[in-house]
Amino acid sequence: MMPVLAATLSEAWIFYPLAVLTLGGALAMLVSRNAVYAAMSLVLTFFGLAGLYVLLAAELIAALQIIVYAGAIMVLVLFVVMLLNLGEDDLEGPRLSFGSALGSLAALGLWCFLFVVFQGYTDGLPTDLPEGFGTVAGVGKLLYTQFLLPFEATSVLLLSAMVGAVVVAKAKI
Amino acid sequence: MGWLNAMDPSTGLPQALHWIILMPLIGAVINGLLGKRLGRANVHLIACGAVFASFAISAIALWEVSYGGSTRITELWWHWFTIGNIPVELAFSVDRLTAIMLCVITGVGFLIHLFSTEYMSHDEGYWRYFSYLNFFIAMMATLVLGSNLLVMFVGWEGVGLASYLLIGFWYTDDEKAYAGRKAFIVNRIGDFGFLLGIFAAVGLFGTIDFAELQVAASGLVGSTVLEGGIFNGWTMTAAITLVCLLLFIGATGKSAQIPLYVWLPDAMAGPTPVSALIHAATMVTAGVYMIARLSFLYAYAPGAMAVVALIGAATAVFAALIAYTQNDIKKVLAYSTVSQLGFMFIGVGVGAWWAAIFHLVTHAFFKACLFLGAGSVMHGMNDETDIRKFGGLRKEMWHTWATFLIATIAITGVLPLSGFFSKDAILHAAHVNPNVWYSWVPNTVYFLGLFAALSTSFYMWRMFNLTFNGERRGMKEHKAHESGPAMTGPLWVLSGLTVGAAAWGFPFASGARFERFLSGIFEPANANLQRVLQAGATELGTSLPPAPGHDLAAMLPGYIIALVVALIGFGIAWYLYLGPGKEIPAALVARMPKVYAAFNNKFYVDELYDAVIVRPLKVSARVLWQVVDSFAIDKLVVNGTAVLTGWIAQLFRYFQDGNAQRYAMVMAVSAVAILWVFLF
Amino acid sequence: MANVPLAHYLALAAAMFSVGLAAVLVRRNALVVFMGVELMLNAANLTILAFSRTLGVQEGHVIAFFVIAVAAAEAAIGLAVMIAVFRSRKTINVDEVDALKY
Amino acid sequence: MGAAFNNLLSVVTFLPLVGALVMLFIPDGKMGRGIALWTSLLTFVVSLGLLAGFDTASTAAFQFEVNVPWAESIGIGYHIGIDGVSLLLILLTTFMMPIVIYAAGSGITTRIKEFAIAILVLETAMVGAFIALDLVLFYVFWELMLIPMFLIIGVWGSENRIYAAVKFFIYTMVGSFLMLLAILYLFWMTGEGGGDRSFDYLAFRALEIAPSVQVWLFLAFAFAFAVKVPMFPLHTWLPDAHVQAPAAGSVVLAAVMLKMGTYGFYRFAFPLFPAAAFELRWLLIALSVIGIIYGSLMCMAQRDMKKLVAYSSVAHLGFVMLGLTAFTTAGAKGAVYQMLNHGVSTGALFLLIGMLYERRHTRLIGDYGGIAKVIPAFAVIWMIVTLSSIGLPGTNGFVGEFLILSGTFFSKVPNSMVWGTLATSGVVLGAVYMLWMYQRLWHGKVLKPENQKIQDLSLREWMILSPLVVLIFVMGLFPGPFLEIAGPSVDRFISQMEQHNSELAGDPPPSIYAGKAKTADAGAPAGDMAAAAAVAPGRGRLLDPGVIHLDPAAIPSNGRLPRAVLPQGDGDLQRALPPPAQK
Repeated sequence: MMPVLAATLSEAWIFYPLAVLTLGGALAMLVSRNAVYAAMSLVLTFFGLAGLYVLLAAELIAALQIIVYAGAIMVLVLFVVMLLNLGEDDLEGPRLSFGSALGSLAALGLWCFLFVVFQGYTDGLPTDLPEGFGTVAGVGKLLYTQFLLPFEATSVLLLSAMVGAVVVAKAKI
Repeated sequence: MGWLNAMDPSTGLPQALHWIILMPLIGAVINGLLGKRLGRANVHLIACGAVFASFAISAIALWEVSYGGSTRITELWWHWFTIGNIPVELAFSVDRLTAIMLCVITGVGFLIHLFSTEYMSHDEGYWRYFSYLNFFIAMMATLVLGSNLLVMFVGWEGVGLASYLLIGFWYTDDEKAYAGRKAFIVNRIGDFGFLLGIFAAVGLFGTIDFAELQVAASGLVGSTVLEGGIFNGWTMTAAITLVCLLLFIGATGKSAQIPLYVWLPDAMAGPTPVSALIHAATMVTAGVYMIARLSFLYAYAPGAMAVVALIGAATAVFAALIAYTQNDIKKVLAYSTVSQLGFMFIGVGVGAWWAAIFHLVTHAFFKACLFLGAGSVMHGMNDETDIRKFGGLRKEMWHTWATFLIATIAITGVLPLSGFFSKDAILHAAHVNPNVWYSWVPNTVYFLGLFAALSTSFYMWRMFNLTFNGERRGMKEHKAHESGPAMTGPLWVLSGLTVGAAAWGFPFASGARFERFLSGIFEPANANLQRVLQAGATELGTSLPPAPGHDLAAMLPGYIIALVVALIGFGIAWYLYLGPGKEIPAALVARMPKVYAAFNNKFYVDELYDAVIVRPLKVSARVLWQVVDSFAIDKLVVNGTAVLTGWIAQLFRYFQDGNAQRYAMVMAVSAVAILWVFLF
Repeated sequence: MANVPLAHYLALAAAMFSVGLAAVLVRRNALVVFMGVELMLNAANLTILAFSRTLGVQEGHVIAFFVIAVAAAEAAIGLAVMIAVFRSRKTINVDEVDALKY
Repeated sequence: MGAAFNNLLSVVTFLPLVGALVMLFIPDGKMGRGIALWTSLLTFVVSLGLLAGFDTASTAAFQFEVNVPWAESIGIGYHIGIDGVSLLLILLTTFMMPIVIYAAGSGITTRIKEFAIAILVLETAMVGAFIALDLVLFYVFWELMLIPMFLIIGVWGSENRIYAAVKFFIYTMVGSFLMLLAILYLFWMTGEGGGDRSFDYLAFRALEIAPSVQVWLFLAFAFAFAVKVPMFPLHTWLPDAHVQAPAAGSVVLAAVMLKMGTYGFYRFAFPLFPAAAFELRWLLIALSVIGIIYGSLMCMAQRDMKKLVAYSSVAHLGFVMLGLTAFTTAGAKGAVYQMLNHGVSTGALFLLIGMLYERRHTRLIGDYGGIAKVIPAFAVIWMIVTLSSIGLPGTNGFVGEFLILSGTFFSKVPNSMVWGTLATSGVVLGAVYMLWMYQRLWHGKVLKPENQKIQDLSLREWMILSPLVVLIFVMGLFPGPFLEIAGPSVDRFISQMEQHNSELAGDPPPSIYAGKAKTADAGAPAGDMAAAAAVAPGRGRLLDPGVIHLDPAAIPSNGRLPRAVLPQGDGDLQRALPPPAQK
């Protein structure tokens, strides 16, 4: 019976700050006029998420989140930003046009609906979890047994993505 | 002993008739294919030999039907095809009418081949010329030999083609090529009528075979109302009249009668012997032959006969008038041919079938003689045709002069040459012909005929005088040379025939020999005619005049009148062109230039046709093409459809402008909308 | 002890998703659009993990894992495409890259 | 019909396709041309086997019939078979194809292999359309035909080829879609009795369709076929296609493809919907006659000889349609014959134009003139073909036109005489435009210096043309065998039309006999009446060829007719002439 972090100290104290951090980062990304700032704020969001994952007892995913997103992807994004040298004010923020208005409206509406839908799940999270839940060992066992084929497929996917990226991005082969 | 049977005409001919056609046809093919390499001598040897061979067979046939006792020799060559259930056979038959025609065609044809050997000797298209000429003989023989309407039509169109080829013989000259085309197309218009006539005849009698037609058309009653078929509800007379008139359209085309005569004068673009053979002696008489062949039908259609006679008379006068002022020796002869053909149609129109055929034969002789004489003159005057430049040629070309004189006497109808008898037999018949329905027709025709005779006499003597008498007016330095024997020979033979033929025309107590010779052919026609006239008389409550006599006594008054007329014409011509009145023509021309121009320009008939038919046709074609075809149908309807489709496509195009964000927007909004629907 | 209800996790995820969507719909710069997509993916991940935590099943983690992998691949290709596009068009504004063929 | 023959039809049809497949494995064009030529020749030889095996006397609707289920579940069968008409058209196709391919040797210089493949596929498609007795099968071949032709025009054509090719393709497509709808409708109807549905031709023919429905279905079919023919308002694709297509394409188009339309009418549109056909015959006849005259007028306005000949095709096929729609045996036979004639004559004409084009690279009539002096042999052949196309007796054109016109004249169509007369005027117009073109091309002086040094026909061109020229005369003088092959089929076609529309029954009897019967004229001499009697029963006799005398028994070999038959005043003949010579 492993102790869940949530159980040890009050979950709420951790959740709400993280939620604010995450959402704040996201919104900053949405409105920022500077590509680098946008990327950075997104990194912020990702860290927040990682924290939430930990709250959700998903250590492995949390780790991957840090490594892959904050580590790899966002760095890649930053490289691209440099490559295209999009500096200060290079990307004008959300304009007030019919399109943007409609878009934001749609997004808002979507959130409202989802919110309404999720109203029902009021009960708290169960505190007792099976042994090794969400640990590298636990998830790894699943990955290498039940989900072996998709796992391998993923490797192929990544390989082809890599090749594709090289082919597409390269000026001439 | 097959060969012995073949020797006996009565058994041999029924297998040999097709050789009359095949001989010249083979000659034509050989000369056409190999002529270039054969060399002149062989070419005309083959050509003349072929024609002479078919002449020999024709002569045997003539002898057989005259003395051998056969009345009709028939050969079925092969079965061609079948119309519905009516067989069309390539079949030939010879009776006395056919035999006469055959002998004229092949005989005169042979003479003209002979003539051509010298006349055309300097032309590099020598072999082509003889190939065409042989082809013509073959087709003409087919025309007269055919034992049904369709075989006749084969020849009918075949000679048209031959004359097209020969008129346009010197095709590098656009004028001549055009003349050939004009001839073919005008003939085609006639053939159009002929075709319809065949259809109508088939629809009426259910056969195209002459013998069967003759039987089917025997003992008919004009007032009968027909049942069934395409003539449902017509009276017999109406139906037969239609058939006859349609066929007559064909005749007007082939025999150059109003309104389709226009091609013949232009046809003089061909070599002169061709004009002699095709456009004077043989082909142009095809129409007359056709009507004579179907006389038993025409007898039932007094209306049609009246039309034929009137058209003939009108043509005779009209052409004669035009001939007054023509200065081209061949043009004069051409118009005189048209005019003489008019006489023949008068003959068949008033029921004097034999006389028409007789005139056909004599005309073949003297007009061929005249044309060849003209050819000989041109030969001597290096191809000059303007009679105003001639004059006094008698001394230089004695043979030509003599033969030309004989022929001229014959055509102008002066005793005692054949032309006189043949023409007056026609006029006499016109005079005495009792057409109970159209009683005004015969005398109208008669007087028109007399006037035409007068004119003929005038313009022929005018031409003769201008050409042979008096002093040379143009080309003074040029010494005309008399043609060689190959040309003068035929001239003499033809003039001899012109003289001799008179013996057939002399009115003995029992009618002229020629009339009796052909009486067997025209007996059914006369029987039908009598029946029709009788019916008409009883219907109109009149009575038929007594049958006119054929003997000299009956003919004498007519003879005297005709003779006087001919002499008047001669007198005027002598007075104006040899006698004291030399200046009068010029004076007349100066006095009324408009009239002269009208005469000289053939009364602007060609121009009229051009303005009324040819040009409108071309213009309408162009307009139809540009407006209806290119614009209305193609642009508006066809491409219009395509354009419309394009527009519609344009509208839908905006939904896919490639802006991914807009797609996403649409997707998101619709997703929200869907959620809305599902949630509330 | 105060326990955060699942609803809040989900609400948060929904909010993040909406923000991502807004980024995709509103921003013209392909990079930001791309980031929006990433955000949406993460929102999805959050939902998945929250539920798997609730139900106590680990398969959710596996799915999240795959999502991350796909996201990585997508990032690689997407950014490469952006570079290529920029090279040919001198812009990565999505509404200017609207020729369906080049 | 021996079992040996049963698959001959399929062999003839698919042999060219096999050739095309072989072609896929060979490298270069030269070889491809050879393969194509030999394949088509072989096909022709094999198709002669059909001729040998075909039983003209048999009244069986279809011969060489093969009927194997293909897609049973939806009632599609591989049902093939031919009657006389399709046999003739197949022979025409297989006969023309080697000539076309051989002729294309000089005209087609690029992508020879692809061309050879296209043309072989085309042959299979065309023959297939002639043999198909299952509507789906027919439709497949019918559409398959379009693709190679589309390519031939679009790839090897002249300057404006794409427009022409697309126009040709879409034009024909639109038509065939309507037909497809009609076919599907019929397919559903076959199920109505409760039995299982089928696309079979015979099943369709067995249907009892209400006239009101027939009209619509007929129109759908007629539209598809009328475009192909092409009939008057739907003809505008033809000039473009012909002008732009390479010589070989034009020849195939004119010689065979246009016959698809008329054949479609003969095989499908009329027999499937007899009532509708009868209902709308006035329309078809009017359009055909308009086509004849209008097409001829168009020809007079053309400067481009290919366009001229294209429009002349409109006129000629107007004749064919007229003959079919007259619903008389004469007319229908003539129509079938005219299909062959048009194939031979117009095919030859397009070949000649192609040869002239290769010499001077212009199709404008005005660019020539007087060249008969330069290339006489060429001129002669051209003249022969021209004459055959204006239907001069002795050439093939005449027989067809005459049969069609007489058939129209006697048909039961209201005021047939008027239609017949109008159509006959087309004969005159034909002479006008063809000879006019001939004069503009060949007569007069040679004005353009480049025309001075044109080559006359080469041996190769002689080999291409001579079979056609020979055929022109053979078909003109001995139409018997051809018409015999078509005979029973045509009679069946007519009788079928007649039994559905009683008004048509029987070719009209020549009315004279009705007249004679009604009024036995006392005035007529006995001989005449006797002879008339001899003729009246003889109507049946006239059916069998080879007799022309009134009463065979009465005619001795020398062809003298008995006195009774030909009334002759021989009495006074003897008086008029010396007594007969001794024999």
